[in-house]
Amino acid sequence: MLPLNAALFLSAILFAIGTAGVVVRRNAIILFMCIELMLNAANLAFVALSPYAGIDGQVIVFFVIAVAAAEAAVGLAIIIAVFRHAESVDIRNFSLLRW
Amino acid sequence: MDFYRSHWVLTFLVFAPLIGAVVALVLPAARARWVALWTGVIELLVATPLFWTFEPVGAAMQNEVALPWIPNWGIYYRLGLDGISLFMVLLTALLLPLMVLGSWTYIKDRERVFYAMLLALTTGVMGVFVALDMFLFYVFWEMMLIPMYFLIGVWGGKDRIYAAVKFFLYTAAGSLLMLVGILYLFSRYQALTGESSFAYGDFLSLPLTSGEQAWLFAAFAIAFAIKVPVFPLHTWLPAAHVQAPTAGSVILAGVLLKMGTYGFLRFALPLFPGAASADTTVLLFMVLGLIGIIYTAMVAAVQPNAKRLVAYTSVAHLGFAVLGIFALNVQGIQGALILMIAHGVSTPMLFFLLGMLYERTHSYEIEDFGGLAASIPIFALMLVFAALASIGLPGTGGFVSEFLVLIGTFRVQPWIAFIAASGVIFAAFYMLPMVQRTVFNSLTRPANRAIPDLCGREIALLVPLVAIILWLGIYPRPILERMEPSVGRLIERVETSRFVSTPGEAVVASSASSSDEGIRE
Amino acid sequence: MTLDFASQADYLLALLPEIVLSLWAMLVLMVDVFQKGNRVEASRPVVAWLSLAGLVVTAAANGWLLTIEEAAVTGMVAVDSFRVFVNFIVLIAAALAILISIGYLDRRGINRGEFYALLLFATVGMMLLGAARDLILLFLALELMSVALYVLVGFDRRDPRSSEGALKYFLLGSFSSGFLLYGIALVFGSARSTNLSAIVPLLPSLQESPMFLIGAGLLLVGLAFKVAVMPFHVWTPDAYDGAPTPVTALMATGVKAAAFAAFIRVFAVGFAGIYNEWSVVLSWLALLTMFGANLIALTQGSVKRMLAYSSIAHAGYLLVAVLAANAYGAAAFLFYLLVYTLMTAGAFGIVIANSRGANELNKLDDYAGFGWREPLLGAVFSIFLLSLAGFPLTGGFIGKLYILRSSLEAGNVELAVSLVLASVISYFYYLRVVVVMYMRPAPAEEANRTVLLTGPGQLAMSVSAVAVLALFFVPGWVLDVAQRSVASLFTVPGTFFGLGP
Amino acid sequence: MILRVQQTAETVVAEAQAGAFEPILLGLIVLLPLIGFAINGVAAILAARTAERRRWSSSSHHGGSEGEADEYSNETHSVMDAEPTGVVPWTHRLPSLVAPGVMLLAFALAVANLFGMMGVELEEPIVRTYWSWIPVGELQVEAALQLDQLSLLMTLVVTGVGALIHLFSVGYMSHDPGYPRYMAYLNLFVFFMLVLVLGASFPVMFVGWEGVGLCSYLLIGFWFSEKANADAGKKAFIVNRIGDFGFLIAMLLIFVDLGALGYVEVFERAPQLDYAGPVVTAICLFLFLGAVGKSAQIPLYVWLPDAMAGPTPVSALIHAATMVTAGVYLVVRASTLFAMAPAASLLVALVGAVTALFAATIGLKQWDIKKVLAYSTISQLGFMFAAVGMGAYVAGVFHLMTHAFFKACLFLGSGAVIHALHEAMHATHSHADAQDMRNMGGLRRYLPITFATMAIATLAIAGVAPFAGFFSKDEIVGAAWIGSAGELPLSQASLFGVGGGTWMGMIAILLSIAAFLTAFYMGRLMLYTFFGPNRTGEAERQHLHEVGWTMSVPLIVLAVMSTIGGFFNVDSLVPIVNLFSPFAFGGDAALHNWLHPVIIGAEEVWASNTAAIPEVHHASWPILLAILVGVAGLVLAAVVLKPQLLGTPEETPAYEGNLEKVLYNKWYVDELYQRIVVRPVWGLSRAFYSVVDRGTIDGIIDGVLGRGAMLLGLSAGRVQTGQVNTYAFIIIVGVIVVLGSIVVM
Repeated sequence: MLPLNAALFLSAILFAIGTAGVVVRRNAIILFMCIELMLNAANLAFVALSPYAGIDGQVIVFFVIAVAAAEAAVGLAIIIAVFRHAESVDIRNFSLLRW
Repeated sequence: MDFYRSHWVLTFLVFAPLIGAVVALVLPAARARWVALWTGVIELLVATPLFWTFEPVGAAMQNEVALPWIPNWGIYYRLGLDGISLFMVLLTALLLPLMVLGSWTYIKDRERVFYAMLLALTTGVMGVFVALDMFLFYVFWEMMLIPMYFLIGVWGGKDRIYAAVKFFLYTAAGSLLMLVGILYLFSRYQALTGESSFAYGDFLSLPLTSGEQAWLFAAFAIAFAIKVPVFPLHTWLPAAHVQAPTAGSVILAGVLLKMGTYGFLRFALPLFPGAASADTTVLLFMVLGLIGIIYTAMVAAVQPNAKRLVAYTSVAHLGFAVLGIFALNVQGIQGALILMIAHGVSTPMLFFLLGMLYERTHSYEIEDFGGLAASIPIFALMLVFAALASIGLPGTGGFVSEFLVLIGTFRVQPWIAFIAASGVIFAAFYMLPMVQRTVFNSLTRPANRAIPDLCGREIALLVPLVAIILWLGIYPRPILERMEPSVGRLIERVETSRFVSTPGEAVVASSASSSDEGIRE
Repeated sequence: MTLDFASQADYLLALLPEIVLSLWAMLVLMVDVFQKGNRVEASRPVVAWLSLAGLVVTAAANGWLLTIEEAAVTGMVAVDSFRVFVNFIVLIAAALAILISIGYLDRRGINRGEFYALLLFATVGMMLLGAARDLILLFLALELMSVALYVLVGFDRRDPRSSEGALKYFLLGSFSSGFLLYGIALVFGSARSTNLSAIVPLLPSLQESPMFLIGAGLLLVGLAFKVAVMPFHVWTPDAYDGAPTPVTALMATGVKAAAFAAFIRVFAVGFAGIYNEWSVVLSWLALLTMFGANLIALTQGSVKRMLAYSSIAHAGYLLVAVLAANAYGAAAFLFYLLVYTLMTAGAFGIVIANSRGANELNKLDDYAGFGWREPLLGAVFSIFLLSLAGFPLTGGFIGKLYILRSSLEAGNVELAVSLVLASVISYFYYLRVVVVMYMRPAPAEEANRTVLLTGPGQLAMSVSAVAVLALFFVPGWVLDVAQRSVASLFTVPGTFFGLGP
Repeated sequence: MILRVQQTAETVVAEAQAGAFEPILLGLIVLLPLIGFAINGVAAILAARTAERRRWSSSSHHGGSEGEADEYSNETHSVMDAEPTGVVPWTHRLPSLVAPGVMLLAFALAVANLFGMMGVELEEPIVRTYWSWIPVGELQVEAALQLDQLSLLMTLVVTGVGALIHLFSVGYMSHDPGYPRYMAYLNLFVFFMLVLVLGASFPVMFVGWEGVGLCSYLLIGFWFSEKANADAGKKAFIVNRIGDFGFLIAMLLIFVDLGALGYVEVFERAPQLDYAGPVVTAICLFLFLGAVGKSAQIPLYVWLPDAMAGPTPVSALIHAATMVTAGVYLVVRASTLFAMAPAASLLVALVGAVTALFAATIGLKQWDIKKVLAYSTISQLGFMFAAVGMGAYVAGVFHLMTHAFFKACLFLGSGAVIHALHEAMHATHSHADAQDMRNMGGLRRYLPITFATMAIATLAIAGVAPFAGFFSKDEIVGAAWIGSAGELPLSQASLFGVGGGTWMGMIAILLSIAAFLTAFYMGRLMLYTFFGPNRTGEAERQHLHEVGWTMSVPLIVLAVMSTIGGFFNVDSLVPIVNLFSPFAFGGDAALHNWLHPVIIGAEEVWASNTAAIPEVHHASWPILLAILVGVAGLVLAAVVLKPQLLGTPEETPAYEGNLEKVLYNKWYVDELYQRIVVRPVWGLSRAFYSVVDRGTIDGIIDGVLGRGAMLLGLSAGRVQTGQVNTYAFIIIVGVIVVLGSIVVM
């Protein structure tokens, strides 16, 4: 069995990668994927922690997966809507709203 | 009469204009000025008997009331009248009908809103002078900003928006700090007694350390100093005056500025006597008042715009008031009070006259005039009179007040009084050239020959002012004796704590002395 | 009636308002589907009225909650008067949003029944958010609310601004959800529970645990994002600006109210034991928010965007109440939220009234002469603006006063003074709208512009304005209710902030 | 006005001591001119309301409108602006009756009081309190009048000379459109002047003090349409205000140090102060500053010559006979205080003497007949101050009185001359200056009465025995000589380290030279005006004629008074002067005896603070010297000056040589003041406005705070780039900060 620290470390790494991705990537879909990465990092943490903190952790993961699915549905729809206007999903093109 | 023994007279005076404002808004535009005039006349008629029903004996607040408003916060509808507020109330009531008359033909558009604003403004001002609940006071204090803001901003001159916003922001900025101060007092009171109260009388008995006093005094003093206005905080005033319509200038100079000096006398001094009578405070305000007297007089002298000139003279005059207040003796403070009244009639008279001139010539620039005594002699007569009253010629209220202030100041700070007295020279230095270039010299502008002299309405609105100016100058005693008990109590309060206060130690500000019984119902 | 949550059925009762509203939202969806054969045509107004009726029914159910109490404060769902109060605010916000959207959606060609259904779902999310005493419920409520809102923001998919706003809101919103969730995970890991009432007793031991503190910090970030505290506000102006205005109104009022309620529950009540740890940074965030938002609002040329920044600034004021972390603070917070909801929704209503056709442009200059052209709406707008500025005669003043009072009570004199100074800045831009409305002459071609707010909308605005005034003149009752509503809040064991005298 | 007589206890006491004397309608004396003012004022307003408009409409076809009038001197207006024909409206007829009428009544009342007071030995002043004026705490100022020997004397002068001048004005001004206004101002002036002299306390006196200044201002600028006139009025007012500032400070000092402002209390308590101490010296110096302003002494004399812009009767009344002497009155009134402050007194005397000489030199080279008289007035006032400064209070008052007679006579005479010239020039539409002596000459043939009266007055002012000026001036110069011999109390004092005796010797010399110059320039005035060929012009000469009775009667009366006025105070102890004892009115040194109760306070102060004064030795040589300089001046003028060689202003330049240029330009004092005072003050004021008010204060508020907040907002708003990456980055930064701070805490 993996030690807890290793699992948590992995989850932290994943979370950081996701965060960094949101900051540096330009493609809306990739951004969304990075966010999914963050959520799943959290899921990993929940799962890893559940032996110590209780079985709730594993239940929570299912909730999160469901939420992520809903988000994905809505998010992809929004990205499509945006794509219709700009013929692009590069977020650098979207700055009608600023200042 | 019971009416004059109870709070109803004050309640009436405060809210009658508001009702008038609503009526003016509802009726057709052509009626608005009549509604306003009648409201003003009734207001004046109701207010006038106060002069006699007010009992000059004893220092107690009169016509007091305390009705619960927001009881869970200890907020009450508390009104009261004493010798300090009495004359401010009378002055406000006097100016209201005159302002309506002064705007009679001046205001040609949106009359309904104009007169409604004017009346609402009067409500606010009245309220400030009679409120004895700090919350109520603050509400009135702020509430009057809005109508004034509209008066300047809608019916003002070219740069009206700049002036209106400047006026609003200055005043609001100052008063918000005061609000924190009020709340601080409130929470101190609550911590001490476990009860919620905003009552002025309750706050008077709060023991405050000298550090607290200093900060709270600063918070209050800044709010009032802006309103007065005291020297470096005065620049909103000329801007507002120049742009405001006549009635706006009149009420601004007549009573709004007095709210500042009134605030010092009613709140800043008695609530924080230790801080107010500290040597540095006194010296600071005296020096600022002094700068106001000399510096603004000089600045006034070079103004090409007659209204701006008069606006600066207001600063100079109120510099005397500040001097008198911080002399903290009976001559100084009574002098300041008389000055508030005297300035409250002489400067409005000047503004009325300039407004009348503006209606005829559409200009406030001095160089557009000259020789008007030949074409409109009665106007010239009135202007010369008002100017002389403004520079404090003996026989007018200005002299009595300045003389008292100087005596009061001289007793504590001879050198400051000495320099301040040179204000009489500077007063002539700014006022006479303006008068000369307006009504004397040769009549060079052909357009100015054909203008009509003052009409009956205009004369009728000036004559009461003339009469009051002379009355103040010749027989001020009835006024002085009505003020004296209240002023005496104020001074006693300040004096006792001046010697009690030591750094870092809580000062029970003379709550034990019998002198407070009057305020704390 | 007492709930002990031992039986699962009690949860049904505890969640009655949310359940009612969820069902009603589905009903709305159905009715919309069945009222028209062809999906292209616009929904009838009846859908809007039906949604409103749903809100009324929910409100009734919500009121009924007052009659029941919990056996212990350990349930996942809080059943207390605080929640009831917050729910009412959320419902009012939703109702106002619906009222101002009548007619507006038609004009933009987006009058679809889903709009109302989504709006109601979002409302359910908000209500749950105010009720959550468990971090997972909090997360779910937040997501329920957010997902519905992502759609609503981008509801006008033909408008690039709307879509763009939705994209940004979505990306950043789920980004912040990630932080929140990770925070929950860490808290869960260190406290072995996600239930606040279970965490509170452990706080003294958790004080030293970096894992817990980091978790709490991430929670703080997640909530700060939703209430739009600087610097986590970056999405706010864009999303508010891009969203259809009724949605903006809902986001600025209901969302903020619900998220702040959660903030209070989690931090002021739950994590009160580590007050010293989070209060300092939150104070700085409050300062940054008050000054930063007000300063930026100064420079805005669009009224809608200006109001967006204004709502950020108000988040700063509300933080001051949260930071007071005492009963006064919570009561002040509730009272302020109520006033804030009325005046902010009202202000956005006027923005709708004065918008030009389908064009959402809302430049300051477009308001020239508005006050004289539309005396009623002008006056109403002035009342809202003055209330936003915290001027006497309006409920905003009492609210601000209450916050100041609670802040002074808690000894946060510096925060109180800062709040006041920040308000001075805000005076300028609120007043500027009044200036333009009354003191600048309207361009000649504007003379015949009509107001794009239907009768119900106008009525709602007027009632809100009267309510804002009433909250100044007769606030006693509401103050009482607010004070009583927070009474139960601080009975959680382990909190050391009891009710004041 | 309420004339409730509230008799204070003091009044009762005073009356008990006063024996049977009861002031007769004291209040009415003051009130009468005020009533006159009210009536004339109403007439003026009504006249203005009806007539002014008509005048403007008619002036367009009235041949010469303003452009033409501007070339005339100030006086032109009285003629030019008159209604050419038509019925005189009632508003112009009524003042002719009312104005002189109230003055005559007031004079009659004053005389009645005089007789009443002569009947009793009045040691204490009678104070009548009418109402409590400014009662605040310890400060109790009553609206009270005080009747004593000095105030009664002043009242007599004011009402007597005033009545004559009012009468003269009826003839002089009745054709002016502003006639009722003029009379109203004149009445108002007399009212304030009476308040000044009768007031029972310093503040009440100050009312009159500023009031007369106001009337002076209004009357100087009476023909306001010309900027020069209005300027002159303004200058008078502002310069006077500098003096008033001194008066004000003196009052503050008196109140703070003595606790009262009423004369009776102040002079009772004054001896409590340190003799020659800083306080009393400061009080006296500030009082003197007030006096300097009002009485046109160095350095504040500059307004008086300009004040000649007013109508000539005004110059006679205000700027010669009454108002300008108020400073002298003040010093005499406060003699107890001045006696306490010997150094200040000496300074008073010195300033007076220097002014006397200085003004006399300027008078030598003026061509404007009124300017000569104006400088003469300044010079004579200098004599008075020299007298009261040396402690010779009665001499000062004596000269004040005689000066009122002869200077009023001279001014009115000059007015008659100007009036005659005006009418002549008006008839021929000449534009020549009617006040320039170069346009006169030989007028004695055309204006015989005027000539005779003015000649008498000239003899009087030159100090030729037995005319009035001889006695009064002699007494002053005599006092200076006596003082230089160490026989005055002030001889023991010192100023700037120099003894009083020495100073008084210098003063005597200065005054003697001044007296000599006085005689010379007066002789010059008479020669150029009345002798030699007539330079008015052929056509104009036809129109020259003597003035009407309303103008000549006052002249004659004043000439008579100038002749016999000296006999009110003939001191039998003084050699030569005592030759006139048989003619003296009211016994030996009547004025001395009369005024003795007023200055007794000063004498008591001296008695207790200075060494015993040796017996006064009156030598005869100073008297002879005085007579000599007077006569010599006149003779020299007659010998040196050649009126027959004088030409019109076009032919004769105003000055030749540098000395004359400097004298003609009045030593360039006006220019100096302009440069070192007026312009810097204006410049500073402008700088204050633009640099401090606009630049600094508004700069900080609008620029730094206002624009600064805007810029701050703009730059803060720059983070809102619209880019999701940026936003995410900002959030990350926020997260790091929050986490860091929470963990660190």
